[in-house]
Amino acid sequence: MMPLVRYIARRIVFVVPQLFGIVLVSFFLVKLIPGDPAVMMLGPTASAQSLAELRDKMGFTKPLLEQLTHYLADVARGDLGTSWQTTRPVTEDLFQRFPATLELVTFGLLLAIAIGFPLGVAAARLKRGVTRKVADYYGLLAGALPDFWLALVLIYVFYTVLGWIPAPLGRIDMAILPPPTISGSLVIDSLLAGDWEALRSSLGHLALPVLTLGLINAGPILKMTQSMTERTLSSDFVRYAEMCGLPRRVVLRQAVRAALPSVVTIISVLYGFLIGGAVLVEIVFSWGGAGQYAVQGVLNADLNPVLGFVVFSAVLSLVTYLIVDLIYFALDPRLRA
Amino acid sequence: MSALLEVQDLVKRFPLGGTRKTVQAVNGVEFTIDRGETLALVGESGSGKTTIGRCVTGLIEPTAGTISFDGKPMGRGRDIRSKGLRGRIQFVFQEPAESLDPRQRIGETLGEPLRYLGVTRADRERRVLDVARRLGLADSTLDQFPAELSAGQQQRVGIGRAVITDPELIVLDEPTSALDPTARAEIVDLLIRLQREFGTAYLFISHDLSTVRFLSHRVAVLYLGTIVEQAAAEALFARPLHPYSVGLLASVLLPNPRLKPSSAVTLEGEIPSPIDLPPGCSLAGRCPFVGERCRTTRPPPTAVGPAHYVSCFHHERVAALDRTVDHFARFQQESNRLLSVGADGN
Amino acid sequence: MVAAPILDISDLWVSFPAYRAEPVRALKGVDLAIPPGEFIGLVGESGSGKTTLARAAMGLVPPPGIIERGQVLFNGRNMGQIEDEARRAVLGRELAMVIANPRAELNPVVPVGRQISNIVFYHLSVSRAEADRRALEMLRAVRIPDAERRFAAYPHELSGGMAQRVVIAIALACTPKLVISDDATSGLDVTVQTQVLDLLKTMVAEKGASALFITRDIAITAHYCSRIAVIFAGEIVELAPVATFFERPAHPYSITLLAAFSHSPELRLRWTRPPEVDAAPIPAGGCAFAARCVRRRERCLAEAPLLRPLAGGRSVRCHFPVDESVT
Amino acid sequence: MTVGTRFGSDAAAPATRVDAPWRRRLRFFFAVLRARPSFAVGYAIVGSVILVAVLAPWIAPFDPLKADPSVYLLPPGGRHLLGTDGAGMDILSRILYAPRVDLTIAVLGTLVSALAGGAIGAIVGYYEGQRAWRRALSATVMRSADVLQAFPVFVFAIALVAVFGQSVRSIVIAIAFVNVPIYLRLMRSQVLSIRQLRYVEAAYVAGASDLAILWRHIIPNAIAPLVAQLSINIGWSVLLTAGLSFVGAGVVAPTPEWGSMIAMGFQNVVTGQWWPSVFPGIALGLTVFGFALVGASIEVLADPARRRILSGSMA
Repeated sequence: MMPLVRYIARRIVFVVPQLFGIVLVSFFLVKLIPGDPAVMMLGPTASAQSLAELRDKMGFTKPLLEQLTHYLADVARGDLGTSWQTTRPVTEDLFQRFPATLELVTFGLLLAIAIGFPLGVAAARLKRGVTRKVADYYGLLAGALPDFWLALVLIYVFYTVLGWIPAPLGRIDMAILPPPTISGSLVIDSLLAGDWEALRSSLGHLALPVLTLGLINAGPILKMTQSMTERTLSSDFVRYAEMCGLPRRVVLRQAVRAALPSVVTIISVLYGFLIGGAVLVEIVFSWGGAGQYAVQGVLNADLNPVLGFVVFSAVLSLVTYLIVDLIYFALDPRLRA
Repeated sequence: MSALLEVQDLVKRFPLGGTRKTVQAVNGVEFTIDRGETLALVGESGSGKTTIGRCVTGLIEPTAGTISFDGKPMGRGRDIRSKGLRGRIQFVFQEPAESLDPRQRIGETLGEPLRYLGVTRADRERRVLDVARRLGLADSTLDQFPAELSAGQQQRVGIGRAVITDPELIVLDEPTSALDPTARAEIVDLLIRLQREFGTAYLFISHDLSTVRFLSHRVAVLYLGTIVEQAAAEALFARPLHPYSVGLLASVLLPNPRLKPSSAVTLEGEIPSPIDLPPGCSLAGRCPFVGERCRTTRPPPTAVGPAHYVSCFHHERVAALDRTVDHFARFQQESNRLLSVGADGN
Repeated sequence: MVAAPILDISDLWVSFPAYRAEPVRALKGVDLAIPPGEFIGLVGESGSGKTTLARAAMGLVPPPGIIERGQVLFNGRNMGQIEDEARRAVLGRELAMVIANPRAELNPVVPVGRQISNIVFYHLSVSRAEADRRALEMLRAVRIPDAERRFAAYPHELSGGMAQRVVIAIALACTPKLVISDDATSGLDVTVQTQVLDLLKTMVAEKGASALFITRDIAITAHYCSRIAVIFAGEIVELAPVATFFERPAHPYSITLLAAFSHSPELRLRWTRPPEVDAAPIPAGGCAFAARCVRRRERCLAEAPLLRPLAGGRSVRCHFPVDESVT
Repeated sequence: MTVGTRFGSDAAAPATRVDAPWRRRLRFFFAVLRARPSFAVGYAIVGSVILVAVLAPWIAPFDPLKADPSVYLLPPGGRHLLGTDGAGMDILSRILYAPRVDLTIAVLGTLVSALAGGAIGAIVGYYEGQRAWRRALSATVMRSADVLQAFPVFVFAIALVAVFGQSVRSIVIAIAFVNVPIYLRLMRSQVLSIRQLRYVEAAYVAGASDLAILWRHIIPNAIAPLVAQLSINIGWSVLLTAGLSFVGAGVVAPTPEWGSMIAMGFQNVVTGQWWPSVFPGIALGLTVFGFALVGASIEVLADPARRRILSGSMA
C-alpha cells in the first residue's frame, strides 16, 4: 500500500507546523490576558516586594521571546507548567480530567450518530410523509437549541420531577469508591473491574449529559446524511442502477455507501468541536472535565491550564482529522490513484 | 511579410498530482497561420489540441517553445492582456452554456471586451446592436439571460463576443461539437461569412472531420501531442499520407448506407495514455504499417509536396494504397442531387 | 403472421408540468413498434423527446413527468402501470439500456467486474462465484484487453472506450430481448466509436435481440440500423426502411437534417426559412414543423398532418411530402 | 449576402418591459413561500424577532432592569405573564429586550467575519497555484486558517473575551475572529471552482484585469452560498454569545440577554423553579431555528439546479 504510506507521511508533515502555530498563537494570546498572575496567586494583600520576587521566579520579567523559547522547550518535554489554582502540574491535571471529557463526548456522539444517521437515510428515501417532515424539522431544531439549556430542562424533568436519575453532581456517587482507572472511562473501568455498583452509578450520572449531547448533535449529522444521501440517490450511477433493475435495497446501500465519506467528515468536525465545545454541559453537570478546567483558568487568569488545554485539544483534533483522512482514503478508491 | 501567428517547438507538460510523473500533453509542435487563413488542428482526445489553443491565447504557460504573434514573440512581458495585444486574439469555447456568465445579460456580455479597449458606452451599444444583427439575433435577445437561449443562440453570442473587437485571430476550441447537426451547420456558415467580411484568421480545433474539411484552408493532424501530418486541406483529404490520417478519415460515418467506412487502414486498440509515452512513433502500438524503426526512433517531418509534411517512415507504402479511402466526393454529389429538388414546394 | 413486436408504443403522450406555464408536452402521440431482431434508429435533435421516449419505454419517466395518454407494451406488459418489483425483474434482464457517458454512470467505488456480476447475481439468482465467472466471460466477449486485471479496476481507471464496453457487457449479461442505446457512443472518439458500434451490433444480433439506437447523428443509423424513425418536437415525422429513406427522404425536416452534412451552403440555405422578426405566431393546431418549413402552405398552418403510410413501407407526417416521382 | 441585414433596425419594435425582472422574482419568491411553509415560518420568526427588538420599549410590560425583591420567583401567570426571576425582575420584559443585545452581537460579528473572510478567501482562491509568491501567500493563509480552526472554539472565544475585556465590543471581536475561517474556506473553494469556468477565461482573453474579473464575474457568482451561510451563522453566533454569558464570560448581568438569564435561573431549576431558565431558552432556540430556516431557503433559491426542481414540484 505504497500510496497510503506516502499519504500518511504527507499528512504528518503538515501536522508539525500546525502544532507549532497553535502553541505560538495560544502563547501570545494568553500573555495578552490582563490581570497579573502574581497578584492572583498571592492575593491583593501581598507586599510589592514578594510580588516582584514571585514574578522573577516565574520568569515573567524576562523578555517575551525568551519566555517563549523557554515555554517551547517545556512543551516539547511535555511539561505544561503548573496551575496555581490546583497547585499541580497542568499535564497531570489534564491527564486526570481529559478522560472525563472524552468519555462524555464519545458516548454523546455515538448516541447522536445512532439517532441522526438512520433518520437521515430514511428521510432521504421518503419524498413525503411523516418521517420526512419529522427529519426536516428535527434537523434544524436540534441545531438551534442551546445545549446547556436543554441540559437544564432534562435535569428538571428527569431529576427534579421524576427523580429517575441521581443528582447532577459529578461522574459518580460520592459514597462509591471509583474503580481503578485503566481506560479513564468510569463505565469501562467499572465493567473491567466487575464493580456493578460503580457501573450503575456512573451510567446513571452519564445518562443525562450524553442524552443532551446526543439530541443536539444528532441535528447536523442528520442534515448531512440526508442531503448527501439525497444527492447520491439522484446521481447518475444510482439512476443507472435503477435502469438495470437492481433491487431497491441494493440501490439504497450503494447510495449510502457513496454518501459515507461526507458523513464521516461532519462527525470528525463535530468531535473536534465538542472537545472544547461540551464545556457548558460539563459545567451544568459539574462534570470536572478538561473544558471546565480551562474555562476556570481563563476566568481566573491562571494561564498554564488554558495553554495546556488548547495544546491538548489541538493535538486531539489534528489526530481525529488524520484518522478521518485515513477513513476517507479507505472509503474512496479514487484517492488511491 | 511574416505570418500572423508562428509557433515553434511548443512543449507542454502537466505535473501529475502526488507523483513525479507528468502528462506529456504537447511534445514539440510547429505551425504558422497567415492573415485571413483557417488552420484546423484535428485530433482525438489526448492529442493536445485544446492545450495548444490555450497556450496560444495565454491561458496556459508553455513549458518550452515560442509563440510569436504579428512577428513579435509573446511571453511574460507581452501577454494577451498587455496593451499592444488586447482584443487582437479572441477565444470561442466548446460548451455554449458555460461560456456565458449566467448572471449577465446578453447585451452586457457582447459588449464586455470593448470595455477593456476603453470604448465609450455609446459606441459600445452601437457596435453591440450591429454585431447582434450580424449574428441573426433579435434585438430583444440583448435583454435576456443565457439560460433563456437555445444552445445555438448561446454559441452565436460566444462568437459575437469574440468578433466584436475585430480581432486578427480567433482560436475556436470545438465550437460546434456540442450542437445539434442543424445548429452546427448554421454556425459553420456564420463563421465562413464572418471570415469573408472581416478577414479574421481562425485556429479551428476539432475532431469532426466533415466540418474541418468544409471551412479550413490548411489542416494539421495531431496525435498524442505531435503533428503527424500537415498540408493544404484539399491535398490532405484527397491523398492522406500518414497511417493515422488515413485511419481517421476511414472511420468517418457518412449519412448514406451505400458509402461504408473503408477498412483500408483500421487502427486497432485504444489511444495510449499521454503519461508514459512510448519512445518511437506514438502510433506504433496501433499502426498496421509498424516496422522496427517505428518502435525506437521518432519519425521526423519530411516534405512530400508543396507545404505538405508527414512524420512517418512508411508514407510511400501509405501513398501506394490504391483504393481511395474518401467517399466524400460521391456523398457531396448525392446530397446536391437530393437537396436541389423540392425546396420550392412542388 | 408477423411476429408480435417486442416493444409496442401506441399513441403515447408524456408531459412535464411547469410552474405558472403550460405543461411542456415532451411526447405528443408517439406510435412505434419494434419487431424481434430488428434494429430501429430514432434520430432527433435535443429537446425532440427522444430520451423521454427511451425512459418511457422502461416505465421510468423522470419526475415530474407523467404519461397522459397511450401505453407502452414491452413483451405484452404495460410498462407504465407495472408495479415496482415487476419492473425491476424486467429491466436489466429483458430490457437493457446502454448509456452515454459511462464513467459518470458506473458506481465510482465498486470495481467494474463486480458491477457486471451484480446484474447476473440479482437477476438470474445464481451463486456469486457463478456470477463472477459470467462477468469475466462478458468482459472477454466485449474484447477488453487483459480482462482479469480490468475485472478489479474502478470506473475512473478506464478509458472512455473501455468504460463503454463494460456498459455493453452489463447490458448483454442476461441476454435481453431489447437493447436501447441512448446516444451511447456520443462521448467517444471517432476511431473508437466505429469499433464500439460494430461490437454492439454483432453481439446484439448474436443474442437474437432487437435494438433501439437513439442518436443525434443520422449517419450512425445509416450504417447500423434496418429502419429509421425521425422525431421532431415529440412527434414521429417519418418512419422508413434505411435504404429507401436515404435514397429519397420525404419529410422536409428529414431533408434539413441531411442538408446539415452538405458542403454547399447555397443548397442548405434553400431549405432554411429566413428569420422573420414580426412573423405571425404559428397557430397551435398546425404542423409543428411549420415554423421552419420552406414548403409550408395554408393547410399546414390550419391542420396538423397525421402519420400516414406511403409506398415502400414508408410513413410520413406531412401534407406535402417530397415524393419519389421528382428524382 | 449577410443574414443580419435582412431586416432593418427600425422594423424591430423595442421590447416592451412586460414584467420587470425584480417583480417576477418577487412573485416567484412568494410562491415558494406558499409551496414551502417551513421557509415562510423562518422568515416570520426572523421578522418578528427583529420587530420585537425594535419595539421592546413600547411592548414590554415592565422595566427590564427594575429588580423588585418583594415579587421574586413568582410563577408564570397574573401580572407577570412569564413570572419573575430570583432578583424579582420580569422575565417577559427581559426576553423582549434581549434580542437587542444578542442580535446586534451576532449580526455584527458574522458580518465582520463574512466580509473579512470573504475578501481574503477571494484573493487567496484567485491567486492560488499561480506565480510563485502568490502560491506562498495563499499557502500561508490557508495553513493559518487551519491553525485557527484547530483551536477549541469555545475556549478560544472565552480567551479572546478575557483579552479584550468583558464588553459587547469584545464579544463581537471574538465571534468575528472565530467565524473568519468558515467564510475564508467557503469563499476560497467557490472562487477556485469559478475561476476555471469558461466565461472567466473569456474575460481574461479579452484583456480584463484581475480586479475586473474578480469584481464582475467571480464574486457575483460566489455570493449566494455565502449569504446562506451568513444566515445559519448568525443563529450559531447567538448560541455562542449565550454560551459565553452562561459561563460568565459574555454579557454582564443585569443587561437582558438570553444566555445570562438562563445562567441566573440555573440554581433555581434544581429546586423546582424552572421558568427563569426555560422561557429565555425557548426564545433563543426559536430565533436560531428561524435563522436556520432562512439559511436553508437561501441555499435552495440560490442554487439554480435546486431552484428548478423546486419550481417543477410547485407546478
